[in-house]
Amino acid sequence: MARVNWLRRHVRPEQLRELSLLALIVVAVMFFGSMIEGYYSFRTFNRIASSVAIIGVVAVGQTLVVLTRNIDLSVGSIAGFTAFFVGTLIANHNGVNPLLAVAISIAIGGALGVVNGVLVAWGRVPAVVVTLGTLAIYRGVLVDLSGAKTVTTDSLPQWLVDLPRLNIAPVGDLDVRPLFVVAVVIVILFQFGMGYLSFARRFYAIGSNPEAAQLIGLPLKRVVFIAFVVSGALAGLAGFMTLARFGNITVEAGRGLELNVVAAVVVGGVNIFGGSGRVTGAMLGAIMIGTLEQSLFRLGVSEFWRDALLGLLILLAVASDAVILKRLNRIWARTELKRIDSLAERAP
Amino acid sequence: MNSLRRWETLLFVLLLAVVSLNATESRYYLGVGNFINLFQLSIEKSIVALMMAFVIIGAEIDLSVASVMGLAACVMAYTFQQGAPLPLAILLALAAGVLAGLNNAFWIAYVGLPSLAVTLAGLIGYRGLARILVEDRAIGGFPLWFNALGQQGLIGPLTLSIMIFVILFVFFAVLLHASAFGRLVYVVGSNVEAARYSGVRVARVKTALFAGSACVSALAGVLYAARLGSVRGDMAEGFELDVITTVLLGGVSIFGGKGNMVGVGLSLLLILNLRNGMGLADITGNTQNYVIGGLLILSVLVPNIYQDIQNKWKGRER
Amino acid sequence: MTAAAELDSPILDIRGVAKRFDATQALDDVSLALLPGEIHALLGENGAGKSTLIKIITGVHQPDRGQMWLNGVRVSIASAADAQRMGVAAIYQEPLLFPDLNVAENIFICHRDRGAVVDWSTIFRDAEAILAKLGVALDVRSPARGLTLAAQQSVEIAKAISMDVRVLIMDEPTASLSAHEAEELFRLVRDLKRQGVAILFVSHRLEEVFALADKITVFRDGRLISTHPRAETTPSRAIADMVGRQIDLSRRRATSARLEPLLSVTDLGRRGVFEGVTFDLRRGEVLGFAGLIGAGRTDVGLALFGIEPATSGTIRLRGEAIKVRSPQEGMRLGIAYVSEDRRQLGLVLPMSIFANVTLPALRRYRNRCGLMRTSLERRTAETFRTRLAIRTPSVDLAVAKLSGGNQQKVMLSKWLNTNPSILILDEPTRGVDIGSKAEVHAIIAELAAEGIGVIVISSDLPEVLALSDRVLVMREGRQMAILDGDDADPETVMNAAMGQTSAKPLGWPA
Amino acid sequence: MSKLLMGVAAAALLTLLPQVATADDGMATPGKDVSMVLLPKFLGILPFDQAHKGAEEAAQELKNPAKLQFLGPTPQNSVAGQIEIVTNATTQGVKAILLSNNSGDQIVPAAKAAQAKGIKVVTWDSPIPSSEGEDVFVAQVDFGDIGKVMADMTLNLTGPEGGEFAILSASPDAANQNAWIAAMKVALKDAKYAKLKLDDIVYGNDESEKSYTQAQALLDKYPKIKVIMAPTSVGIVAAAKALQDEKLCDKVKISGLGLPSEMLAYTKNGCAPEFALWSFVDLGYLAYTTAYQLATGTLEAKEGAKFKAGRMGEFTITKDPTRAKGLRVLMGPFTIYNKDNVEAAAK
Repeated sequence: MARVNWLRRHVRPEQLRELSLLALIVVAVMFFGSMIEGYYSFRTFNRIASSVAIIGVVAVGQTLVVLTRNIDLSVGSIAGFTAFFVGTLIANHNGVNPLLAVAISIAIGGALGVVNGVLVAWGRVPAVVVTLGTLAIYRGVLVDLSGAKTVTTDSLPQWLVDLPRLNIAPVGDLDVRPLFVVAVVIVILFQFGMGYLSFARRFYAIGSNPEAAQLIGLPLKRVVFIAFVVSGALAGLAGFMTLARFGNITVEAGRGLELNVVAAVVVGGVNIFGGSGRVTGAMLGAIMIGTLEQSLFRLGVSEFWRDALLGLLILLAVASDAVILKRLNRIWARTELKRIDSLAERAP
Repeated sequence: MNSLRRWETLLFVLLLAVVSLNATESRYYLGVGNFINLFQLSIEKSIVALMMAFVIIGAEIDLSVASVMGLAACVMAYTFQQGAPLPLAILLALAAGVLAGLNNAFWIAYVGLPSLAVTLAGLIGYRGLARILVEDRAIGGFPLWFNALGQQGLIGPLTLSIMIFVILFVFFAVLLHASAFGRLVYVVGSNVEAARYSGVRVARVKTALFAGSACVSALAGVLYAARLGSVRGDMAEGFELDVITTVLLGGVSIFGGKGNMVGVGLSLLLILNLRNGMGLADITGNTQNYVIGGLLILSVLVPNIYQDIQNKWKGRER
Repeated sequence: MTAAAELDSPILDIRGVAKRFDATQALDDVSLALLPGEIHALLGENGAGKSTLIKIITGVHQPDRGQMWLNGVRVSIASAADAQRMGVAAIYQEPLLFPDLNVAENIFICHRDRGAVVDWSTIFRDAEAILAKLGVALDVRSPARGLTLAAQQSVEIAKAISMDVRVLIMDEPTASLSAHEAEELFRLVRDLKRQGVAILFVSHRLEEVFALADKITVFRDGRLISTHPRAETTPSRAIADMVGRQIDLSRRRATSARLEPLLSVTDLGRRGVFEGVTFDLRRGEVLGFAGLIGAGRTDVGLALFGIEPATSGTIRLRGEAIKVRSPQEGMRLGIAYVSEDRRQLGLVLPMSIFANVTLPALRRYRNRCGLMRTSLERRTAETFRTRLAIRTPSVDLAVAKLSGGNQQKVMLSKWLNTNPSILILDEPTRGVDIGSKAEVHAIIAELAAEGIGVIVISSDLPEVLALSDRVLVMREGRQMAILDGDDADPETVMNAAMGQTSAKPLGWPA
Repeated sequence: MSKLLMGVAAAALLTLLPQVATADDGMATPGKDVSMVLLPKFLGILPFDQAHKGAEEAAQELKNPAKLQFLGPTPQNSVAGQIEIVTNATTQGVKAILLSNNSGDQIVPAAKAAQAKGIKVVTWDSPIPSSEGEDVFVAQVDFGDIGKVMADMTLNLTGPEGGEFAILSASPDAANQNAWIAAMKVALKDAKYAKLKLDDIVYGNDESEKSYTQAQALLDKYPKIKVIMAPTSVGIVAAAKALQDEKLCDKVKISGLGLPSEMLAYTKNGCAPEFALWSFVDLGYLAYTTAYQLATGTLEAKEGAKFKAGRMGEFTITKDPTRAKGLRVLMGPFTIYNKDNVEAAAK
């Protein structure tokens, strides 16, 4: 009993959820490690880290959107759009300041997010409909405006081409690459932001109980709008990261990213009904997906098992949220009641 | 009721406008051959849209339809390649579709998960299974009769798919509007709790919706394979967008309980003619895609704005 | 806190406020003054305009006409945020908490002046301080999810206090509370009163109102009918003002001859919800279920009908042991349950009257091909339209367009059409105008006379007493008593329902 | 039996040939109104854009008043999109369709329907595998030769001791890619290449991200790999970038088919010392000229027919030796690029 109490006081069910995901990742890594020769290497780490970086950044924005009981399916198109246009811009003006380029990426993404946000918050069009639509529109506009061109590595300045393999802090053979660092910084920033900023707490409030939020006068529409703008802006940043990582950008860049991102968020324990979930969870979800993506093919099985497993993971994640987490919450609440009762008895 | 009828009138007027615009813009538009093509080029999506209307009226959504199409086609191609006779392979494909649908239904109707999440998992997972089966290959070499069924007219210029579509349209229209099942779909879509409190077996209705949706998608997948004469793992990728757009544009409410087959039929005709007209005007599929995406958003936005204006007007009248 | 001199001038002065929704005049020229340190009760039937007034005061709606003065300054409250800034707070029947936020955050959610960064240690300390002041023991770090209703109400009050509230509106705050919890709440309310807060208290429970309020105002049909200090009015007068006439719900005389029990329930229970329910229901009998909201009466009904099956105990129908595991089984056994929540659980509002009427018995209206025989459906609906006097131009009309009373009759038709031998009515006259109420009562009596066993679950004590042959009283998931015919007087029932033996409930019509 | 018949038919054709040739001498008649559709595999990559340029150049020379429609699907919708465009073009009654086929034989029903309406279907870059529904294929180079060159380049890069290599192709349905791979496999049977071992064939679908990760995957999966052969312009740059980012350019080399302008940096830094390509501008020019002449009747799609293609000189229609049936016009050699000539070509 005492131990349960200790657990209850120090760990929330949501954290338990993240811990079990972490355990699952460890198990998966150990499994792959035992099956694949030379799996435990810095190369594997780098590989997973750089594939996680892009998904992770977008997943942070998606977390905000899902917290408010919405969904943003247009992130892949936003990332592609940004990657292509910023790529073209840099190709034409090689002297563009790197920071300016990043800022432009974020601005383009944010602007596209504004469109989503306005339509959802003020147009009262369901997010699935809006973002399924803009998924097609943004990609379509990109293809039309691009004039059938490709951004290629040779047209980019050297700093950008070298960016992905730049080693920020060499620790032995371990490369700490900038893209991964960006993702980690974003996650930490948002983790603290979501925990400590008054405004950010409203995302939780609104997803938790939208009617109440409306009644006590929380700016419901504004918060939903901002969630979409942030999601768009981070997708824009991810677009820049895509440009840096792959160098060659066709009009297809970022296609299908939204599926990975939504999967990461859901697997990471962000409740699809809104209100609960953390940025770190989404990042863990992204790591799980990245690990699968980068490891399965080395087992010698079809790379497409990844998708089948991913579908299964989403199902299990949502089911465990709906069934197990609810039960855990009840157990937690019950012990809480008992504690209050005993307090009340002691102090009549 | 009134506003619904108004929506269909609007669709009809739009359809007339598109048809007359097409007829004046392109002299190739009015012709039997073109009309057959116009249907034939999107016939699989049209078939899937019919059942999607049921799902959305039932206040659910099925994002996995395109992946089920791909899965069914791949199961057929794979088993055929492994030596199964084609009719058997087709049956297995349909069975795979039904299984996929039952899997969706289990999680949605019996575990109570949101259909958006479950069918998103299906969208990813079923596609994965399809690609595991055929990987990066293209499987073809089906018997000639099979390809002919997909490509040539069966009665006059009417292909098998078009005839299946017409039969299904009539069947589904009757099913939705005149049958007990159709009534239950509306009831479940309007107020699922009231349905439960009235002794409606909600889980069964939902199971029927998702199994039906997947079964029809599987059939569409096989027809698609017949039309193309070969099968690839990425077949029909992204079709769900067009299918859902068609249904929503047809006046079916994304919140369930509202909509009818006339609207869906009109919206199908509108989209097909629009696409065809743009194609004939040398506007590429890409531009068509985003016009359709825009239509999807507008089909929900416009009624909302209309309602706002109406409310404001009423407020002033007071 | 408040200087004595200010005590006479109102904090909130409402002058000639009116509001219209479509065809209904929800509020018509209402003037009301709330004084500091005063508890002002608001009475009225459903639809009398109480909630509209509350929504106007809290900035959810804007009045069409009229003025509001706060501390002698004319104000317009354009939004809920405005209301909060002016020190106007509201507590509703259902606490408006955020289940995923912790208790402390819930308390301070409306504070916009606590800075952009949440200082958790301060916020926890402050929350603990406020709760300590209220004498409530709660872990401020735990999320609101899983708190009992009473605990949630405490958080709501703490929230109001934290904002330095000057006007507190309480909309049926005790509806879901046990007697003990309600008493705790009143203690907090009286504390606030002493601190000079003006309190607007809305309740349907006359006994609470007369125990607590300093002034009592009655609304009817959007108009203010009367305002009296408590000492100058009586419960029966207040009721008369509410309904517009003295009502006489004459007691239905129990038919004496009793047949064998139709339904025998022994020690019925559902884990964690209710337990130990034992009763017999005979043919032609009306059995009343009395108790406070949340006492578990509805849950017994749901268990009998199979929506939330019982987990223990036995049910016998005409002597045979049965299990009801789903509504379908319940219906097959001839049990019908008419839900308390017409709009959410009872009717499919956008659909036609006839479609609603035939819904539970859909099978009977199917031809061999599975197609609906709509002409037969219409005929059935027409029969009930005549029989129950449903006022509608056509049975094709959407149910949403009917008035509450007629909707209730459609619900009754729907279930009578399944030819039940046992009819469970949950709050059959909630939100129904007084005329239709009498009609519904007459129908219930008629059905019993036809030999149907009827269970009436109602929070309206006079109604239960008037209708029932016997009354079963529940409290906190337990059966407290079954009172036979003449034994069932208001005092006994209320005592059983509140778990008290001594304190005589206040304010019931003599 | 069929061979014999074909031989007879070919002989018969040969006897007819002089008359055809003299009828209009294979010279284009400029200024005729010939509406045409140029249909690439999909929109958005450079080579197809270059082909478009070449076709426009030819259109100007031939003073064709009808505008050339450059219509293509998006990559993810390539098959259905190509079919739709061919079908719509048929309805519009254009005179010729210039198709770079990405749909395998799935395009056949649509192409046949076009021919039935008298439309000339000229494939370029990538043919219809069964050659049904196709008048003639304008081949950039001999597919058998590409196979040999790919084998040669691989051996050059591994050195005489040989080693493991893998192929990174575009899409599994691209007829040209498959033909080249098949030809390379045939070539590998030669004792000269006995020490080369083909590990795997993977597909990047002409998406640079997919190609990039596929290349990485190859590096992980086959630690002893020495060469990645990517006969696709999208795949080769993506693979080169992956190699560079992995800092493995000294151990593993990239080769294949690529555009000099895109490959310049990698050739110079040694990641991709050697690769090959032909001119897509010329290919577009030749395909256009061929289709124009077929549509105006100055040329017939028959084996042995000769025609003049403007600045590119004279060409002959022959049987396509790389397919069971079908005719082709062979454009001509490709260039092998290395650090000596790549810079000049990139300009």
